[in-house]
Amino acid sequence: GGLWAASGPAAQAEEGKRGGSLRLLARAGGGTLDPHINYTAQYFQTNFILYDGLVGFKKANGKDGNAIVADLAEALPTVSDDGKTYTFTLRKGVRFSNGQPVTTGDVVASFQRIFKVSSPTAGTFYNGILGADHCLAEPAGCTLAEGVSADPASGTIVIKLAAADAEFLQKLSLPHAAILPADAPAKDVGTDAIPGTGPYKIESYDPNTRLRLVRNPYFKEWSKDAQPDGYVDEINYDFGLTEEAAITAIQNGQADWMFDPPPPDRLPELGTKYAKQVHLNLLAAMWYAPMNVNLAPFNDERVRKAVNYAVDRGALTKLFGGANLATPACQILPPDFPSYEAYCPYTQAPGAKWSKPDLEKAKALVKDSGTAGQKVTVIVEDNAVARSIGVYLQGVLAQLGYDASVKPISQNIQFTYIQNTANAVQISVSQWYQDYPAASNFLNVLFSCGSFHPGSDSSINMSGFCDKTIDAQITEALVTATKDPAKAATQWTAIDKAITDKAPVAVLFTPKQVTFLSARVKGFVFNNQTKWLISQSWVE
Amino acid sequence: MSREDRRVVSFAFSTRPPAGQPDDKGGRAPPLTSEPPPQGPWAVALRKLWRDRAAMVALAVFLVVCALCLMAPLYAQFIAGSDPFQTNLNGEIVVDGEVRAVLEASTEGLGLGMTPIGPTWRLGPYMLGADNQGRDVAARLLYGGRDSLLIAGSSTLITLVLATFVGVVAGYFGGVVDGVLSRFLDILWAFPIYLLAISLSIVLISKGLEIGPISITAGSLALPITIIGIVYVPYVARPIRGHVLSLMTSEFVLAAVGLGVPSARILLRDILPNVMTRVIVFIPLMMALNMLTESSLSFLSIGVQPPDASWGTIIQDGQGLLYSRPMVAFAPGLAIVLCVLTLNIFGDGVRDALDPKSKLRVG
Amino acid sequence: MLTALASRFAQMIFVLVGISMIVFLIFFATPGSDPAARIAGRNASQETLQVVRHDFGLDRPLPVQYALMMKRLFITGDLTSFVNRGQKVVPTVVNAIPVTLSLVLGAGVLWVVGGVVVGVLAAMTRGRWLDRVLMILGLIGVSMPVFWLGEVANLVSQSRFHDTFLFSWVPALGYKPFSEDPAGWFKTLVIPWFTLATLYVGLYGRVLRASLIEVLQEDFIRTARAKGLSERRILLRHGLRSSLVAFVTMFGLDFGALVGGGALLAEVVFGLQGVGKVTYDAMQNLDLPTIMATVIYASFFVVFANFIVDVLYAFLDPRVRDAF
Amino acid sequence: MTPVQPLLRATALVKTYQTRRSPLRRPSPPVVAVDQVTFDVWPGETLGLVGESGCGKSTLGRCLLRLTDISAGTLEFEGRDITKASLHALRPTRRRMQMVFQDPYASLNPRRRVGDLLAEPLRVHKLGTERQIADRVAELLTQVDLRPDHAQRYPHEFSGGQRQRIGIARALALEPRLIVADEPVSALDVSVQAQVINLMTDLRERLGLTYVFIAHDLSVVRHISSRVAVMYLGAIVEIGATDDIFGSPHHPYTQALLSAVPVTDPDRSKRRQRILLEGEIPNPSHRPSGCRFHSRCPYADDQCRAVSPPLAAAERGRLVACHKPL
Amino acid sequence: MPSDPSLLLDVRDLRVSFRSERGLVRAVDGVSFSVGRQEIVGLVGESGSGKTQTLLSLMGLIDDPNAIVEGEVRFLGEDLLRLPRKALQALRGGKIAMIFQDPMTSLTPVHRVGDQIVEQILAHKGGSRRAARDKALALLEAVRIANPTAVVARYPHELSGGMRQRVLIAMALSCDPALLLADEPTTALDVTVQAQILDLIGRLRGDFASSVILVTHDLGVVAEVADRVLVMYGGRVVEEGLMDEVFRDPLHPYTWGLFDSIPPLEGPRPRRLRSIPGNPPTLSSLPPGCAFGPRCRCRFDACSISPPVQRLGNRRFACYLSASQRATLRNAPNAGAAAVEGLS
Ligand SMILES: Nc1ncnc2c1ncn2[C@@H]1O[C@H](COP(=O)(O)OP(=O)(O)OP(=O)(O)O)[C@@H](O)[C@H]1O
Ligand SMILES: Nc1ncnc2c1ncn2[C@@H]1O[C@H](COP(=O)(O)OP(=O)(O)OP(=O)(O)O)[C@@H](O)[C@H]1O
Ligand SMILES: [Mg+2]
Ligand SMILES: [Mg+2]
Repeated sequence: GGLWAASGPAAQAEEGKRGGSLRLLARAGGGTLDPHINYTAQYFQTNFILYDGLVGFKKANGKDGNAIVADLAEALPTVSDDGKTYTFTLRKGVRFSNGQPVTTGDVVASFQRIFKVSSPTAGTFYNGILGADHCLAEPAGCTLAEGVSADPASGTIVIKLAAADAEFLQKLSLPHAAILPADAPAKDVGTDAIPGTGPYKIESYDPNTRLRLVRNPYFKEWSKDAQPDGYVDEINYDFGLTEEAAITAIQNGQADWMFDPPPPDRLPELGTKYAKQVHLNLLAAMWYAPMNVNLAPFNDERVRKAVNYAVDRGALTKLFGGANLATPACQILPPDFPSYEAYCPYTQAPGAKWSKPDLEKAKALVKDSGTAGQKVTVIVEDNAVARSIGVYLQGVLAQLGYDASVKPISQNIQFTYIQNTANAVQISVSQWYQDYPAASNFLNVLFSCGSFHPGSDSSINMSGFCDKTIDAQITEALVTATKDPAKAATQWTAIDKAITDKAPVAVLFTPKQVTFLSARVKGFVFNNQTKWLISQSWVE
Repeated sequence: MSREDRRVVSFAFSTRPPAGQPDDKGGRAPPLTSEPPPQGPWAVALRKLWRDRAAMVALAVFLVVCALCLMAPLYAQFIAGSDPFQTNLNGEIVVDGEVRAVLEASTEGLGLGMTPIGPTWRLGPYMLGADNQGRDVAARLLYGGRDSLLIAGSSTLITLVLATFVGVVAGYFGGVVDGVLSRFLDILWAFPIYLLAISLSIVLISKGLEIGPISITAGSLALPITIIGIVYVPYVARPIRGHVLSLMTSEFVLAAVGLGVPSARILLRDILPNVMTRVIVFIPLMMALNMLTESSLSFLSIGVQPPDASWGTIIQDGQGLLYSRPMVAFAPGLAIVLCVLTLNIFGDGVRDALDPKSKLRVG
Repeated sequence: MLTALASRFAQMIFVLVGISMIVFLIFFATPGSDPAARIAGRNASQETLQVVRHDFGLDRPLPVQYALMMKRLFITGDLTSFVNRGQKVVPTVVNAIPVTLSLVLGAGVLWVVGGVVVGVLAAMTRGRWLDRVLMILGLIGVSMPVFWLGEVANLVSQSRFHDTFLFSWVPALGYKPFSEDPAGWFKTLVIPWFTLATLYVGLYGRVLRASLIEVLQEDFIRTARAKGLSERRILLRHGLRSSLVAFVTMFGLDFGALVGGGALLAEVVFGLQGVGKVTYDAMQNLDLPTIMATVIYASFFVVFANFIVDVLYAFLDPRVRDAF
Repeated sequence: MTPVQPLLRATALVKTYQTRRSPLRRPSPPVVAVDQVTFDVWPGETLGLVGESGCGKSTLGRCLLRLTDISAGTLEFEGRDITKASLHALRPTRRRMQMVFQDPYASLNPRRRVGDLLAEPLRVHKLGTERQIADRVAELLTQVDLRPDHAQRYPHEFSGGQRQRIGIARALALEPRLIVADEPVSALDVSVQAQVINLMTDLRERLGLTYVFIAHDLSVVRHISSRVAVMYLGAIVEIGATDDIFGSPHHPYTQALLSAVPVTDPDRSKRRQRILLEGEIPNPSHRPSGCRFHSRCPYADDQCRAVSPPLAAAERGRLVACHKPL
Repeated sequence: MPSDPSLLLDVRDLRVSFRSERGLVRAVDGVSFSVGRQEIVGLVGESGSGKTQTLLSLMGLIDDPNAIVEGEVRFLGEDLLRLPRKALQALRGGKIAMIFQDPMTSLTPVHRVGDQIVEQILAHKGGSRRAARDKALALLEAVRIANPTAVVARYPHELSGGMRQRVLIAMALSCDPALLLADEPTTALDVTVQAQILDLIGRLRGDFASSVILVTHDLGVVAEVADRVLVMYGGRVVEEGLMDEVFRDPLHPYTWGLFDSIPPLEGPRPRRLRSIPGNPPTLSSLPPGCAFGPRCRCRFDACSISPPVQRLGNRRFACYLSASQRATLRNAPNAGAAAVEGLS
């Protein structure tokens, strides 16, 4: 009910006011500015208004934002029947922020550049392009000669894939496929900005203090859906303040927004005194506890299930800020996501919804497995929420009879640390946020045999879960999707359930995004991809 | 060169312990015939310390705090609202006949966030309120104090043992040994203390420590103890080395050499006992310093690891509740202030009694 | 003088090399510190990982890596961060220095003035209640964890009493460069200054008091009295002037340590992006190049402060001056 | 006349101190604390060693007992060369030569009981069982006019004179032949000083000791010594029988030294022709060229400024380092 | 007794005591003496006998809060002990100056010696810095410092002990004091230098018309320069008289002991010295009666009650012994002392 009140469409109906500036806050800078490389939620958000791909997610509120619209291409591409050839026509008259017009040459160069700079997703999202394997092996000499070709005269670009890919357009909509000037350096530009096509451009950047965006003087709105013009003239993104300090600053009107989630103790205050400035949005994400299926005691499915049964997800939402900020979840796919169908086997009354933990069953399972008394260490990120979840899990494991301990590790390291089998992590707490709205982005990415790389710091399948049957189902669903999306959707639903049943992880809850804006910011648009759409807010 | 002989004598007179009343045998007995029983330097120092009222009060307060914390397992369950290390997210208590959740959900407005119950201010459950996991802050304070005190004490022990060893060896053997050790100390010295502690912590906390037979698992309490113990070694070793150097040129060591006493024996019988006074003076001051360091490291979350808790980690927990339940961070902070304060006052007393000339600095 | 400088310099180099090696080794002993995966980004393919590793020279032998890193840090000066790619670490540290300096200088002025006032007052009223009160207050200041005091100060000035006239002037946390906004610079730093100084006022007051009392027992003070000088003159010109030697020495070392990153806790609590904070962030990220730069900078400062102190010492104490 | 062997023979002894090289200090020239000192100590005699502060008396004393390393020259004790003997090899010799220190406060370890201090040498040299050692300690204490029960006390419970007695007792513990006493009485009050001097005289007679008695007080030296050596800036400038030296000093420095001593007899003090030396002892690291005394010598001439006079025999048993002895 | 106007200083029944844990420590216990114009009075006694405290109390320089100073100190008719602080301050370093035992530590190490002299001149006489500096140079010349212009710019540590003592003396003389208090000015110096300083002090009387109280433990030093001698023991004056008389015929057994303890520099050498047995007293546990009693070889029962001060012409001494007893005991062998000496 009241949950969505603050972000109703009414806000959009108002006429926005141009001018002014925004002061945004984050605890730290987000790393490199290179849109082909940066893979942080923080800079994805700004890169969406700095850069454009051939296609893009619709810059619209809520679920509408999952739609793909033509961006630098005049229209959505024509796709060959076998689903392997995509033909785009480049929009004319678009210029980069340095004044250069966008040409087909830029497009081709940009695709090559993805590989030349070793974009993190080059090998996972764009490896389907013909010739990509070559580029991956030898980035410097990447040409993608067969994969990407352009006709400057007609402005057409043809992309050929090795196999049909139902999610290819979504992948192209991400900032990693942004179109950059052909003369952009073929290496990570780090703190030097690359000109883009969005309504803003980067004026200056120091990862320790500030990222400053100003209007792109060459920007002319070509599609309100794909890249609407921004309202404010400049955006100052300041780094270094703690969350507490940032909240206070926003409350006192000294700043407009903060990237990091507000600290839990400030939430009651935000929910009451500042309710008008707070926006809550469901995220396509999950908090979960990967359990290493190759290490004792979690190599025993009963133990993993026991953990799932024993975890009081209701209590966990309290650690996250209460029932209005998180919803208990048992399954992999988040609510409102493609192929989602409520499913919860790990509760007192198994069914669609989680109600209560079933400690008896859990204890029975552990007893069955005969693993009680073993040592278990929970690896968590070192921040307040994750630490408290870790401590909670440790308590649960102790209740189940294990000799449990928690080990918080610096936030920035934990994510790679828990992936590497060399570190022998038994159980950890992690989160997964969608890259783009497709079931495979959870199920395939996190649980396929292909994403398990023993001994590597990049092995996103943290559980080391590799089930031949399920892997086959995933492959099949991926293929089906290219021909029969509806059927594929049901297949994904089944896979979701199957993986949930195998319990390689304990899904804990689905978080909500709290956006806290200063009183003077108007016009809130929340897009699933970009989160708060900065360009669509104005200041009074 | 000055001849200070006269001064020396008059100085000695003014510091001499009282000679007894002269023997009454005809009033002709020379002084020192019925002296008080022999008074060792330790006894003299102890008596001096005993007479230092401020130091004794401070010691008493500190011991009371220690006792309260160390004996927590004996009585804490009677006044605690929860197990200090077990989350109590769904707990409830009765306050003024009213049942209240330990973690109260906000019901107004958007209904965001949970607020742990605040201090009840009466001897019993949740005297100081709960933390964000619903645990009784008072109980955590008592149990956390155990770790804080343990760390402060043990790391002081490590520092002093290592520093005494290094300082004495460097000072006594001199030459190459001194050169190597001193250079090593120089490096540690120039390493900003927190940076060193943080560097060590980051490695050790994720990996544990394994040197030969010593093996400390990651997350163990022994890690912060070791780290804090190590980083302050130069601060103590340097003055001790200086002290040994000056003792080495003292006449009584020369006298021992002249008597043909072997070096090992001189080191053990003549140098060490004299160094010990300074080492002892360091104890309370180092404990105070280490307690502060522990809290800082824990605050930076590289000290004590959950579920263990120390006052520093409780402050860190409380940091997230600073605006709604400041008591969670306040109480352990005050506990630290109290302990460090009393230790410092007591340390001053010990110094005055044992080694007034050593210019040690607290903090 | 020249040889003295040269040997100091040699000592400094030795210490810096030692420290950089320790940091380097610590880093590579740390699990989960393979920067390649974090540089490459979430869910990067193995090929990408390999390429990144090669690009950053992480597949070379450790001594080579160390030498390269030192070369890029000291000779070419183009060493870049592992985390914020492209961020040159040297300018990063250089940019953070004014923040730390502002914080420490202001606090230093406060605590030196405060320490002198407290120390002199206490020494003058030795044994009386003012002395006791000052000493206890000083000790309490020394006994407070600086981060805790900072948190409390923030709570009071930013939230609880922000709307009262007392603290309504307090700006949001964070640093404002002096060159851009002198008033803002001052306002943002006032509370951090006081917080940091609280710790040291007590310390310096106590040290000064002890040293003054000791000096006041000296023969030359008796001479000064016998000369018929006023008590104030004796205290300030003969007593304080002689005690100042220890005071200045201590100040130099503390100042060096603080500027060299010791103010880390205060910087973290007050959101000041100074050297300490940069270091702390880098440590959290295991950003070796930045850690390397800040730690070397910091130890350089400590060693340098030692040197300055020796020079100052000689300047203040004529007995040492001759040694030059 | 049977040739008696000297107990101790120092030949051209040199001791230089290299001033510590600190990073901030410019290296200063080494201090020659003892410079080419040659003399013998004969069994049973008391050799007094006088000189102004800093002239190297203590350093020479320590060299004689090999408490510091000797830079050059040779040192023979009972005919054996011990110049370079290792500390270990020296240990048996240590039993026969001992030292009494100047500062009765610094020379006793404040943390050990007197009995323990006295027993230490006995234990180290394994001289008897614990019982025997205890008896010997009591005996030693009695020997120096202290009570056996004083063994239980700590040094700080004694007055300066008593401590000096303890120091003497410790030196006696090993029944040495030679005792080097480094200003054993200068830290004491006159009245106590006399007691200790008496004690040392008594012991010498009772135990047949040989003393090297260092002092700066000429009247004390005259009282106790049979021979006197006068030191100036690290070197012996005059050496001879006590009565000869005090009766007719040959070296201008000895003469000035003697004339400077204030005497308690007001008549004599008024009669006396005082020789007031100009200036003060030069810094031993910047010794004047030529005769080391020329900068203060009332009789100095060009020869004195240029050539250093050797310590040469002036008359029987008398050596003087002066170009024109008085 | 009205104070004699020809006297510069008249001290009556001066007492300095310190409150301590062990009761009152009487460091100076009823000391009376006077100093005439241009007179040099020597004050001798062993360590701890109260010499320094006597001097300090004259100038109000005892700053121990536990100290109690009683009695009467008339200086040119004014009672110094009752003088207001300001007036006393003006007097110190002005009419009365003092020099201390240890020249090495008595100068402020961080100021140039010239400035330290100038400071005193300015504090008392005012005037320009330049004039004060000239005066300082003149003073240094007067105390026979070879190169005053160079020396004023030096720091104390650059001067030798003798030079420093000269600087201190120059400083003390800078305001033409009528009375100079010298507390063991030569103890820390070598004999040759001591001779120079004593020579200098002896001249003060003529050159500066000052009186001097010279504190020392060395009878020889007194013999060199003093007109009158006071011998202190255990906080009291045990004997007083003209120097010649006291040295020729000491009256108090303690004074005898002092003389006997010093080995002679001429004449036959005695095999043993006739020393005073026992140790100097601890002030906090003085025996009742005569403080010297326990160490005295002539002690008899009456000594347990404080002896009265006897007068013999100009001389005073505190002892029961009659003239005849003194005559027999003075040179008798250590009669009653044997028992005492061994027991010290
Ligand atoms: N350890 C040392 N290092 C450097 N110089 C030294 C050392 N010990 C003594 N000296 C110097 O050697 C010289 C002789 O010193 P020594 O102590 O032997 O003199 P002394 O005659 O015993 O003097 P005093 O009468 O003061 O005891 C002095 O100039 C002294 O400064
Ligand atoms: N502040 C004090 N508190 C207690 N007792 C003191 C204090 N100052 C001095 N005394 C005592 O007063 C006595 C006299 O001391 P004073 O300094 O006058 O002796 P002195 O004759 O000058 O001796 P010295 O020859 O050693 O200088 C000493 O026994 C000393 O212990
Ligand atoms: Mg000596
Ligand atoms: Mg005195």
